[in-house]
Amino acid sequence: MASTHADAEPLRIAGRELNSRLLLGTGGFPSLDLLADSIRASGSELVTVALRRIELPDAQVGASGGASTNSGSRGALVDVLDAEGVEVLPNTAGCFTARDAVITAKLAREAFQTDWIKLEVIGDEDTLLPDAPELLKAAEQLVDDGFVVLPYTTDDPVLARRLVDIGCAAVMPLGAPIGSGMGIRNPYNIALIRESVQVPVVLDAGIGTASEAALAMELGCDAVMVASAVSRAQDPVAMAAAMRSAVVAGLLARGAGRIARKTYATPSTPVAGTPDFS
Amino acid sequence: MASTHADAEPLRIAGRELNSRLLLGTGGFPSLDLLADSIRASGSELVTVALRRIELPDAQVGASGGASTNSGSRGALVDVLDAEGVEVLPNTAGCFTARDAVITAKLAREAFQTDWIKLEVIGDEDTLLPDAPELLKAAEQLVDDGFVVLPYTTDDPVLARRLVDIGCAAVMPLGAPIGSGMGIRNPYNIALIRESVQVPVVLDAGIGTASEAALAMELGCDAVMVASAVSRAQDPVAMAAAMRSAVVAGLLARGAGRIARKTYATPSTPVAGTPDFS
Amino acid sequence: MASTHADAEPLRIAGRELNSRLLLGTGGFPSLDLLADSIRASGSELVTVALRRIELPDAQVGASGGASTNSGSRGALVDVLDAEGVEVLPNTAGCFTARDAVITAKLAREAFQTDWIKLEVIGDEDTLLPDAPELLKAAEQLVDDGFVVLPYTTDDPVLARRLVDIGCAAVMPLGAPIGSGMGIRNPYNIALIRESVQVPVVLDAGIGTASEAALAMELGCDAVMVASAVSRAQDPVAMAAAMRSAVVAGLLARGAGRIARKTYATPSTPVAGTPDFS
Amino acid sequence: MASTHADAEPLRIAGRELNSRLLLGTGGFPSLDLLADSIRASGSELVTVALRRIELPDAQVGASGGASTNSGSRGALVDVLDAEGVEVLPNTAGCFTARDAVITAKLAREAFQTDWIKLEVIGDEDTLLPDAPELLKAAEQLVDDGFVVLPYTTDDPVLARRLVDIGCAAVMPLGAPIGSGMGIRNPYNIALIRESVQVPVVLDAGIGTASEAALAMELGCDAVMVASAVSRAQDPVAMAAAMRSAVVAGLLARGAGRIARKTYATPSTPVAGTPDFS
Amino acid sequence: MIVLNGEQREHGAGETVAGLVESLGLPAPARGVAVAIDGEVVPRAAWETHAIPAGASVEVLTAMQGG
Amino acid sequence: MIVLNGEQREHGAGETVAGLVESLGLPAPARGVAVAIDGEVVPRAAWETHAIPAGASVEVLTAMQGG
Amino acid sequence: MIVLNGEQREHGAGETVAGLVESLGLPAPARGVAVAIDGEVVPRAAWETHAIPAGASVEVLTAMQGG
Amino acid sequence: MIVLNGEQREHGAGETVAGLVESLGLPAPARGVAVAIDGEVVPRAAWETHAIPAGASVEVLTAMQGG
Repeated sequence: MASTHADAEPLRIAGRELNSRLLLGTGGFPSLDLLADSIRASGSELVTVALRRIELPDAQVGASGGASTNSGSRGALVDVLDAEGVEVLPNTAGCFTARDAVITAKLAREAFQTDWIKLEVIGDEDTLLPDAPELLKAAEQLVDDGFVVLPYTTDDPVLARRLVDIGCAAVMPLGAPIGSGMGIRNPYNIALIRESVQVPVVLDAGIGTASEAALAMELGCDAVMVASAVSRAQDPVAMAAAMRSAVVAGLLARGAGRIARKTYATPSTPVAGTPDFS
Repeated sequence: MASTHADAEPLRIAGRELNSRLLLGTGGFPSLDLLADSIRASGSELVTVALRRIELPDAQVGASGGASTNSGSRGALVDVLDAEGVEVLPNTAGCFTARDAVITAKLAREAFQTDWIKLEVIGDEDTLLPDAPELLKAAEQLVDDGFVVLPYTTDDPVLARRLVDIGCAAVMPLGAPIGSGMGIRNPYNIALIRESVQVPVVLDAGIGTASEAALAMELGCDAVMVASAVSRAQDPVAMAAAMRSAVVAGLLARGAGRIARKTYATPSTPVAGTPDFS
Repeated sequence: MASTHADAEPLRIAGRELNSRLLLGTGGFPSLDLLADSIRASGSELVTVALRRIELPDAQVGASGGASTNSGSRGALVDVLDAEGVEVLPNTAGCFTARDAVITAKLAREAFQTDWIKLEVIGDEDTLLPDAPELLKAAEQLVDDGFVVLPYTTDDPVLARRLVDIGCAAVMPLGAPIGSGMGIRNPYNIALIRESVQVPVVLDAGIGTASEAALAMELGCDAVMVASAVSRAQDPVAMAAAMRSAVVAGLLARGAGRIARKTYATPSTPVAGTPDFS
Repeated sequence: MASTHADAEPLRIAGRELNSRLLLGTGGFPSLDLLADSIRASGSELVTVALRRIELPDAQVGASGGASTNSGSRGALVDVLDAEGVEVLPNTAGCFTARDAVITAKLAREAFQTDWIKLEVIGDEDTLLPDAPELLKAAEQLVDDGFVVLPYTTDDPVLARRLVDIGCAAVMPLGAPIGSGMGIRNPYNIALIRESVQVPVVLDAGIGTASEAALAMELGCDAVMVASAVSRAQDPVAMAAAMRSAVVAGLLARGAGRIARKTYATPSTPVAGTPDFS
Repeated sequence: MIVLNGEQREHGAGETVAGLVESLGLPAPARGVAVAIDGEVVPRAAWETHAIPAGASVEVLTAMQGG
Repeated sequence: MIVLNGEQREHGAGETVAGLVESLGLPAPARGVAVAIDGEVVPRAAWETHAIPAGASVEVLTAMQGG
Repeated sequence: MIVLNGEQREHGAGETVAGLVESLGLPAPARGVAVAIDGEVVPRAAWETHAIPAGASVEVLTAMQGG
Repeated sequence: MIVLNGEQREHGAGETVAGLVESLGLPAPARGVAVAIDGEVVPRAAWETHAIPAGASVEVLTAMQGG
C-alpha cells in the first residue's frame, strides 16, 4: 500500500520519469548475480556505471587478434543491466580535472548512447570530495555540449545553485565522503539546498543505513543514491530492500506533514475523564 | 518484496505472533474514519486504547433510565477496532501511582477481556516521564496477578532489566517525552537496553517521523509504537504508511549488516583501469 | 577577569561554599605527584576518594605485628589531599546494594570524619549505571542517619526529583557511563533535571573533554565532576587546567544570555551604507 | 595558571604573533562602551571592522562645507580600538562579487594602513554563505597585490586547500551561517580542514556559546572568531569573558590528549580491594 | 446518594451494577465497559448480583481513544 | 554634478579629493577614511592632487562596526 | 580464627580492634582507616574496648584513589 | 608503435579503430566500448574510417561496475 502511494508521484529529471526514488551504484558487489538481485530488490530504475580500460590480451596485439576475456566480462555487466531493464547513468569517477571529466563524459556517451552523465570531479584522494571550480568548469562545458548533467557536489547551497544556473538537470550533494557510511553530516545544509534550487536534489554519498536514506527524503531530497551501503553490506539484497522501503517511508513522511518538535510532553490520551479511585 | 521478507520474521510477545512491527496508539485522531484508514495503512495488528469515564446523561440517573450517547461513541471505537481486525492493548495512561495503575489494569481486563496491559505510571505532569519505583511496584503486582505486562519505561537499561526480572513480557522505553516528536534523544541507551534484556524491546514515545522509526529498529528494537506522530500529522494516513515502511526498512537494514563508519572515503568505483588522457 | 567574575558566585551545597565549580575524582592518576599537580591546576576544592581494603602484611597477623606498607601509601593519599587543602568527598563506588552502600558510607564517616557521601549504587557491571530503587533506598537511610547525600544518578528527571524529595543535598546525574568519555548523551534530560529540582545539579560521569564540561554548565548544571577525563588524559595537568577554564566558560556563558538559534543568517555588519562600485 | 599555559603558545599568522586565540567582530554592540569593555574581557588582540559610506551632511556639499557628525562617530570607533591596543582586521562584508571585494580591500588598505583583509564574498542573501568561485578569484587577485588574505569560506576541505594553494595566510571556515548561533554544523569537516592545510584555521561564523568555541579548538582550529555571539548576547561583557575562557579550555584540552570514547564503562575506582559485608 | 464518576447522584436502594450500567444507556453485554466501586473492580460476573451500597464512589469507565 | 555615496551633489570645478573629504567634516589625516572614484581607489598620497571629474561616481567610506 | 579482608587469619583471644589496626602497621590515630565487623561499623571511639569475637568477619579499609 | 591503455604495442600501418577494437576481442557493435586517441573521442561512426596514427596514445574503455 505504501509503495503504491509513493509510486504515484514519479521523479522527473530532464523529462525522464522514474518511479523509484532510489539510484543504485553498481560498484563493490561481490558478484554480478548479487548485483542483479540487489537491483531487483531495490526497485531502482537508474544505475551508475564507470568506464575503465579494457583488459588487454596477453598476446601481441595486431594481425593475430588473440582471444580475450573482454567480451565476457564487459558484456556481462551491460547484459545484466539490460536484463533488469534499468537505465544506465555513466559517471566520471576518478577524474581530478575538468578536462578528464569532459573527455570521460564524451566517451561514456559513445559507449552507452546516452547524454546523461553523473559528473564527478574529485579534489582530494583521501576524502574524494568534489573540487568546486573544476566541477563548475566541466559542468558548463558538458551542458553546452548537450549533456544532461547530474553533478556530484558538496553540501554547499551556493555551489548547488551555481550548478543549476549553469544548466545542470539535478544536483547530487554528498551526505559524507563516498563509502564512509557516515550518513548525512550536515542535514541543515541539505535542507538549505532543497530551498535553493528548483531541480531535483539527489542525496549522494555517505549513506550507510536505511534511516539515513529516509532522513534524506524527509529533508526534501527527491531521491537517494546508494552504492557501498548496499554492495558492501553483509547481505546486499536485504540492504537493497531496506533502502527501497526507506526512501518510500521518507517521501511519505515528508508529504504527511510531521508534528512539530516540542520540549515537553503532549498527552496522546486525553486527561478529561480520568477516573478517581481514591 | 521487502515487506514479504520482513513479514517472514514475526514478532513474538508472550506467545502471540505479530506480523507487523508497528504498534499504533488510537489517541489524537480527528475522526474514527481517519483512525480506521490509518490502522489499515499502518498494517498494525496491535493498538492501544485507554479507559475513561463514560459521559453521564444530563437527566437524573435512576428509574427513568434516560437515553445516552454512550452506546454510540463507545461502541464506535470498539467496533472500528473489531472491523479492522486488530488486537486491543489497553493502557493505564494518566495514572500517577502504582495503585491507580493496578486498578486501571484490572478494569481494563474486565472491559476488554484481555490480560495484556501497557503499563504507564507517570511521575511528572509536564514531561509525562515514568516513575521508576511506582512502575516497578505496579509491574510486580500485575505480573503476580497474571497480566502480560508491557511497561512504558525510561531509557535506563538497569530499570529495563529489573522490569524483565520481575516478569514483564516486553519493555517499552521512551525515545523522548510523549507527543514531543523529539525522536530518540539517546540512541546509545536504547542499544544498551537491547543488549540488557531477552524480551522484545518496543520503542515507545517521542517518534515524530519515519527516519526515527527506522533508526529505532536499526538500534535493535523489535517494534515501534507511534501515536501522535501519526494521529496528529497533517495527513495521518500517509504518515501511517510511512511508519509502516520505516519499520520494515529499519528491520531489514539491521539484518543486512551495515557497512562500518569510516572517517575517510572508500571509492565505490575501482581506481585500477583509470584512463590517462594527458 | 573571567575567573574573578565566576569566583564571585560560589556554589553552595548543604551550607558549604565552594568557589570552584569542578569536582575532581582521585582515581586513575599515574602517580600521587600528578594527582597533586592536577588538583592544583583544576582549582577543585572537593575531591572524591574511595574506601578499599588495606593490604595485609605477608607475615602472620597477630602478636608479632609485622611491618606494613599501609602507613606509606594510605598516608600518602590523605596527606596529599591535606597538603592541597581540599575537602574529601568519600564515595561508595563498587556497591551493588543499598545495604553495602550504607555500610560503606558509615565506614567513610569514621575514616574521614565527614558526613558527606557521594552515593553510588551500581546496577550493571558493564555500564556501571545506577540502580534506581536501591539508590532510593540507600539515600533514604543515609539522609535519615544525618548524611549529606550526593547521589550519582541516571539522567531521569523524575528519579532526580524523588532523590531530592527524600532529602539529598544535590544530584549528580551522569552524562554517559563512567570512564566512557562519551560526553553528555542526552543534554535534553540534563536540562529537564535542572528545571525539576531546587538543589545543585552536578554533572557526573561521561565527560571526556573541555567542551563537554562547558556544555554541562550551559545546560544549567551547577558544577561538573571529572575523574578519568583528567587522570587518564595523556597530560592530566593540562586537562585539569582545561576543565577549570571550561566550567568557568560555561557558567559565564549561561549567565550571559546567549543569542537564539536561527535557521538563516543575520548580518553582523550592517547592510546600510554599503558602497556601490558599479 | 591555565591562561599562562595557553598564552605561552602564541598564534602566528603571516608573521604576526597573537597571544589570544579569539578574534572579535565589532558589529552589533549596543554601544562603543560595551564594545570596549567586551574587547577587554575577551582578551582579543585582533578585531574586525567594516567600511561603509560616511553619512553626508544635510546641507549642500561644496564651497559651504557644513559641519558633520562624521568626525565624531568615525573617530570614536577607531579611537576605541586604538585605546584598547588591538589590531584592526578590515573585512569585505556585503560584497557579492570578486570585483567589489577587491576594491573594498584596497580601500580598507588606504583607510587602515594595513595589508590584512578578512575576505568575504557572499553568494546568497539569506544565508550569507560564501561564493566559492568568486572567493577564489578575489583571493588570487589580492594575494598577487600583496595582501595578507584571511578568507571566510565554507567548511569544504578542498576549497580550503585551494585557497591556501593560492597563498592565503589562513582560512576561516564557517561553523554555521553568520549570526545564526547554530554552532558547528559539521565538526567532521572542520577536522578535515585542519588536516588539509598547513596555515592557521580560524573558525568563523555560527558560534553561539562557549562550549562551541571550545569544541572548535578541540577540533584543531587555531583560533575562533565571534561577533554576534558576544555583541548580541544579553550581557556582552560576560559572554566575551566566557569565550576567552572557552578557547583557552579547548586549546588546553586538545593539547592534553583526551581519553578515547568507549561504549562501556571503565571504573575510575579500582575494583580490587572491594570489601565484602555479606 | 452515590458519587458516580465524580458527580453526586441519587441512588435507588438495592440497585445493582447491572441496573446502573443499563440505566446509563449501556445495554448488556456493554463491551468495553468496566466498573469500580470504592476503588475495587466489580467483575462482570458479579454485575447482576452486586448491589451498590449507599454512599459508594462508583466509576463507570469505557474505551477511549488513547496513547 | 557628481554622485557622492549614491546621491546627486553639486560639484565645484577643480575640487580635489582632499577638498571634498575636508568639506565632509573629515579634516586631515582623516584616519579610517578611504575614497574611490568610478570604482578605482584614490590613494591617500594622491588626495591633494586628484581632481574629481564632472559626472564622477564618488564613494567616501569610513570605519564602521562590523562582523 | 577470623576472616580479615577475605583471608583466614589467626586470632588472639581478647584482641581489640585497636590492637588489630596497630598490628597492621597503622598506628593511631590511623586517619583514613575504618573497621567493620560482621557488617557493622565499629566507631573509632570503641576501637580500644571492642574485642574481636572468634570467627568474626573483619574488614579494615582505608582511603584509596577513586572516582 | 602506439601506446594502448598505457602499454607500448606494435602497430600495423593503416590499422583502423574498428580493426583495433575487433582485434581486442570486442566484435561489433561492441556495446559499452568507447575509444579516445590522444585525448580526443573517436565517435563510433568514424571507427571504420579512422586510421590510428603511429605514436598515438589510444584508450579503449568499457563499462565497469562503479559508484
